[in-house]
Amino acid sequence: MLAADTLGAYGSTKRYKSLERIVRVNARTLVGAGGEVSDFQYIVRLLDELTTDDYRTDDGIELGPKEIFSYLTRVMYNRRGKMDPLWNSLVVGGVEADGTPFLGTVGMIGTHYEDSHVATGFGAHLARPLFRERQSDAMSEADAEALLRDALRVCYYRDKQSINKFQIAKVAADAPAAVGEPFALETSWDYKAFAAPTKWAIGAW
Amino acid sequence: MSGIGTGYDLSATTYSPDGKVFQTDYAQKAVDNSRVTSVGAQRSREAVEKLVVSKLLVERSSRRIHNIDRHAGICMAGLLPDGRMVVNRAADEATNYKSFYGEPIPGRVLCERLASYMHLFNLYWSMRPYGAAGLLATYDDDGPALYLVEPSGVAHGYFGTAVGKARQAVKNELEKMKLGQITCREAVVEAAKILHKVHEEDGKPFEIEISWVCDESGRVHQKVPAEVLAEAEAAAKAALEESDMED
Amino acid sequence: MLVDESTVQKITILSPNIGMVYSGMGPDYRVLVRKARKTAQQYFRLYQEHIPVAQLVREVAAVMQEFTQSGGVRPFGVSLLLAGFDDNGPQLYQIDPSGSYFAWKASAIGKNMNNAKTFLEKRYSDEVGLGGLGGSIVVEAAGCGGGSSVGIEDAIHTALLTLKEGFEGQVSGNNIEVGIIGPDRKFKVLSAAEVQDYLQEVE
Amino acid sequence: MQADMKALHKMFMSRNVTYQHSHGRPMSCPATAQLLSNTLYHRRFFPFYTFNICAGLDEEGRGAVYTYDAIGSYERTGYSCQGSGKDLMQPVLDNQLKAASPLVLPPRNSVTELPLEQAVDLVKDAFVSAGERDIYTGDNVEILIITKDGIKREELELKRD
Amino acid sequence: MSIYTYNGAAIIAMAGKDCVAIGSDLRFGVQLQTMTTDYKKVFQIHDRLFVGLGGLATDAQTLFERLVFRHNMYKLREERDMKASTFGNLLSSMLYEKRFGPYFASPVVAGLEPDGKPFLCGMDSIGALETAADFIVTGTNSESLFGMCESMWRPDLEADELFETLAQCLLSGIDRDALAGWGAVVYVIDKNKGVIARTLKGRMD
Amino acid sequence: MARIVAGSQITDAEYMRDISLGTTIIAVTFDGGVVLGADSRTSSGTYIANRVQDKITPLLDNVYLCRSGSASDTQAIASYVQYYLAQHQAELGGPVRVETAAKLAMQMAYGNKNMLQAGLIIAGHDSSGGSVWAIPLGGTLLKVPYAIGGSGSAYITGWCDKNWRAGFTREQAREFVRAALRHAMARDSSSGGCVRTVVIDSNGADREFIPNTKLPPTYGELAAPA
Amino acid sequence: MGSNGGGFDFDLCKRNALLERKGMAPPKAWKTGTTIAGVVYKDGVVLGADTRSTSGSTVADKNCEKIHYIAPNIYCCGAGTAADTMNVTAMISSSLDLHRYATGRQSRVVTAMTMLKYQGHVSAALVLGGVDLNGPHLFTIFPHGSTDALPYATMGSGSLNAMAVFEAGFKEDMTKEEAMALVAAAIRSGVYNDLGSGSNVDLCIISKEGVEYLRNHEFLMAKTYTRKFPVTYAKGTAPVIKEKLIPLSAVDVTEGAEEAMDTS
Repeated sequence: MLAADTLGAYGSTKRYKSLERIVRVNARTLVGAGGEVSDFQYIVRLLDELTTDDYRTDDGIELGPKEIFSYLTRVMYNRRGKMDPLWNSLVVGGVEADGTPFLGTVGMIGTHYEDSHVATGFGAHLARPLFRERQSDAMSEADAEALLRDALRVCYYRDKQSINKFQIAKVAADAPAAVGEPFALETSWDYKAFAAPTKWAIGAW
Repeated sequence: MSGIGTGYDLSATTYSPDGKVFQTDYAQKAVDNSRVTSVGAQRSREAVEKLVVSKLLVERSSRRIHNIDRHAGICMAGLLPDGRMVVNRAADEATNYKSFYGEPIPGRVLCERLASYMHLFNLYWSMRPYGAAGLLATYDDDGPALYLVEPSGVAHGYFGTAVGKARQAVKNELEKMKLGQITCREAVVEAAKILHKVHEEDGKPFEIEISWVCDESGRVHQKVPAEVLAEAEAAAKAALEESDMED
Repeated sequence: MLVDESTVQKITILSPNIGMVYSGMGPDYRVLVRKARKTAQQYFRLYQEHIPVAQLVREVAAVMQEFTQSGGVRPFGVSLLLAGFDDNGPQLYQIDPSGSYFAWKASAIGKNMNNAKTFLEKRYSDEVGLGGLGGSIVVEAAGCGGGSSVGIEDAIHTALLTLKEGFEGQVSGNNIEVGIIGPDRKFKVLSAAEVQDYLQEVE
Repeated sequence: MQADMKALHKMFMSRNVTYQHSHGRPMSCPATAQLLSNTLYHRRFFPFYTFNICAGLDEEGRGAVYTYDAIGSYERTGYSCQGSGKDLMQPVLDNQLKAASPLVLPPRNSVTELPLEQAVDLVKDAFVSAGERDIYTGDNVEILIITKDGIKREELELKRD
Repeated sequence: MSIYTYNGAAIIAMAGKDCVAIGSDLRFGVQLQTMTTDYKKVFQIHDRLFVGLGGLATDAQTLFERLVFRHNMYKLREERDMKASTFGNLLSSMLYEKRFGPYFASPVVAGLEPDGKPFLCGMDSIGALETAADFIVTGTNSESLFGMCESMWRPDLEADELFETLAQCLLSGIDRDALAGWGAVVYVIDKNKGVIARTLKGRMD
Repeated sequence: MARIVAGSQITDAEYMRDISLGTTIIAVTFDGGVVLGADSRTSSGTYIANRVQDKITPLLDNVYLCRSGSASDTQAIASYVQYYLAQHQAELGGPVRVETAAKLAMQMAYGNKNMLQAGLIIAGHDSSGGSVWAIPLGGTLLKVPYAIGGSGSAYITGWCDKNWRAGFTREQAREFVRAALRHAMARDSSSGGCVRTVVIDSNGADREFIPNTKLPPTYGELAAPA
Repeated sequence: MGSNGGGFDFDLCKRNALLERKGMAPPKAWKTGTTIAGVVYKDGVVLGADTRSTSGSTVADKNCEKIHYIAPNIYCCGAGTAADTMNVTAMISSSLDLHRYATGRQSRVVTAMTMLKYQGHVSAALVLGGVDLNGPHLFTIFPHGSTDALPYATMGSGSLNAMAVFEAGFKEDMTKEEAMALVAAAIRSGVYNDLGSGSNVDLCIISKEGVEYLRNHEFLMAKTYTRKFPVTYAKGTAPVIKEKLIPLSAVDVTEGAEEAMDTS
């Protein structure tokens, strides 16, 4: 299960607000990305070539998340080797042919690892603490989604470049990869202290 | 066709006195004699029947219809290796076009590129023309289309055509059909019927392979789903029994 | 006497473990209090340890001495009694305008300090309790300290009795202030009510 | 750098397979060590950002440890340590495995003769000490014990702060 | 070269049962050249208090002189020796006083409190005080000293055992430090036995 | 004096950088008073240090200040101005004119122009009615019918020009301020959180706090469930 | 007494600048990588901090104190340069002492905050918490001098990790226990996720009734392995060349001589 907001920030301007940052590569694999959108689009084109090849051979065998993950790692690592990195951090999620779930992440300098929870950019600081506490491989889909929503809400609160418009994409052994419709989260701003932070402390800010 | 022994048929760069390029004709011969008869019909569907060379052959393993891109497929008749070369070329054309223009290659353009590619082999003595012809089925913004690309480099769009051994018989059948009106599914059944009918005489076992690209398949070129194929074959066999009883 | 006696505060705290009282000119005293408190803070800032009584007395005395030898200034018109408790136990010091200071077991300064002192000498015995500091509104202050066995109660009684000796008019919780410090090293100024209770005990 | 490290591992896996194809047996430890040295030197002017140690049994089945710098110079030693915690662990190993000072008689050469159990114990203690003081060391230690009858894998948890 | 490695030093202080030990290497060098080999970096303030000063030698010496001055003044005024903890605070204040133009020295204080309890503390160049119950190290290669102490130290070591442990840590730590060595000196302060000073033989390289 | 190099050792980790009020601030006059408005986001780098900051600071009962730019600079200026104005008010024995407060702030900003990064808008109500004074970075002082400031103002300059009309009523002015802030916050990542407004007129100042959830969504956004 | 009474002394600045120009980089001051956090609950404030201070990538102090006393009812957690946080809070604490003596009243949190606002130079990021007559307060003070008033706040390199826990778990008017649990969780989140924070969790609960300073409230993890074959060195293994017993200097305290004094 992957999640991302739908903001394409242009410097400090929230310029494009319906940018799909999670892409369905094939029935078993999803790729999400943060960072430079132009580079990400290039990556999507690469992946399209891969899947079209798959399609053309039409032998019933499709690239699984593990292969795509290793392919993307090589792409990122080699571009870094040429001192012209793709300025992205990628998350690859999917299910293998035998149904076992796969989740991995690749950084712009080629750092890559698999784990039962990953997060890029601000998520690494804000989301992973929550994941470390509450994630378990045996958790139900509903709990997983709730955890993701909490993490997204924290990112929305504290990350300048985020908007309250997110997408969650899922893939499971019994359900082909699908990217959900954008949705908004309920947020809380109505603490009394927020309304008048310095009511009882004249001279403070 | 009697260029044999006249010395005019040794290279694609020599004309016979009556203006023929025998190498090209021979290539076309290769296609005509292939034991594969492929049928394209209703502008966007193709079916092919293959003579089973021997019982030892694993069913469905010898492929005749290949995908080129999501919206385009091609069925090769004639020499198999030559055919594969053409398929690969078609695939490269499709990929290049997409990476350059960012959108799938239109049928027209693909057909034209394939035709000129094959035609190339008819110009130099060091090359022999392709002994294969391709039935190209595509579905793009301009709608579904069916093309036949021949070794000579000639290519035309068709409502329905056939190539290979029983091509003439199949064409006759096709002309009888009102190709414009029938739906995709009906077209599959018709194609199966024709192929069965055509094969009825020599009684050799054969296999048929059908693929389509149409609205029902979401404009994606793919093998006709198993149940549709089975249904079509069953209908075809039934039709044969009736015709046996008639005459 | 229209003075609201409760606002007059002669005993001040210099640092958690040292208190001071004076007799003489109030404003001069205030200056010295401020300087003494600053010195105490500086010492604490440096050593993270509260300033020993002796050191503070030395510093205050030095200041007062300076004002007797520098141009353009007059000496401070106050005598001070400082009581405190540190690693060397309870201590009571007296500082005079000359800057000279001495450690006392018990002492009195102010208008009739002589009879107060003789009174103390009669009353005082080594076993009298820990440092106690009495001050009265009238320019009269008395203090007694030293010894350890008997306890702080006696020290307070002695101090109150000394004050009563030379006090014109009725002593009460408002016109007498008492400041005490014991082994807990926390200098406390007694409230008017507490002083009143001790006065009853002494009657 | 983790990417370089994984790239090296990947490269070695494949080289080992091709080696096996052409030689009919897996690469020996000295051979691997030499290959690592060449690989590192190959990128002399854009080095792999990795700390490297190669360990295994040499042809005669005796323990071998090779230690490297970033661009491939290597030597065979009795013991070695690398990484951000290197300075922390190095003296501990010296102390236990090398004579406190060269003047001590009888001289002890560099190949350590600690029994297996004590060697593992020393390694674990070195890692725990490094974990205490180096902020980049922690979470988990993977220990591989290579003997003639195979490779045994042990794990040791470390503080996760 | 950082200022800290201009001269080179290695100092360790360790606490045991009712005893503390402090030791330093003996090298006085300027960058890579060794000038003398009997330069003690540990000084005695009074018989229950030692201070070790690493870093830039000139600052260390000046600081030591000032410390002795301040301690003597204190003793004259208060007629008692300064408690180890008080001395630590004094040193920290003196360093912080020069916050914007600091001494390049990193001190280690080791001593016994009046009640015999061991006291150890160390600081950075601007007086960030760190008290520890086990050990304090400083020097050009403090990491190797840390490593040694971390694995060798055990609580409640008797005086002799404490000396041996500290000696081993110092010698092995020094061996891995190019700028420190040439033997070492170790002082062991014991509540009842007083102070024993021992000079150690080390590699002279 | 040698440049003090103490700062060089301290790495500029994300949270150590000076806190910036990315900010959108706005003040509008209407007949009978003024309305001030601001967002509530302060950030250091891309991290939101405080999502509910109050950027409209009272200088006097009848004069408020909108702060944008560096948080520490504007807070320092605000406290100085408050201090001098309090003294001035005591001296005058009566209410201080908004213009005076603005002038004072300008002296502060202009006097230290190369050390400060502060965009201020001062607005208030006095005997001469409501007035708005803008003090951009350099310390210029301009009396204006309405003023917008902060990084978010760039996005709503056009919108404000189009929708501003003289002679707003109190409610129209407040609605104008709310809408302007909303659009700025929609596009500027340095502005966000909730909207704070203050209306000042003859009978004093009235504060309003609009939580983020109550702000209707703009183009491309989704309405947040309550 | 201090040479200049607690002020700063700039004598060495010129020399240090010269050394720096010669390429002699100044040594790195100890930083408290740090996760500090504070939360306001129903009748008070809970502050929390980790206990690791680092010098570069090495842990300098495994159990340092980051919650500093300011006043009986005000405490302050510090992140940034270790020496700065320690001394800045001590200076303000001592001036507040003097202030309390002068006013005879309890110090206000706002006063402490205003005094702690340094305009740069000193790199200390503080979370200041306390309870005064106006109730519980929580402020953050950034190195450049800007302050915020918040119901929950975090600072330090682990602030993002801690804030994540706060944003997910904060509720208004929590009980003391809930607040303590939340702050401890936030600090733990910093300890586990941030390299600069580690070791234990200190908590400090301030309410009208008083202060509970729970040093090492949570001792998270001890060493995970102790040696099976500890190395012990018999007496005399170290190569000793010279040994000298330094006698304890006899402490001679001269009794104060009785002097004649005129007590005029």
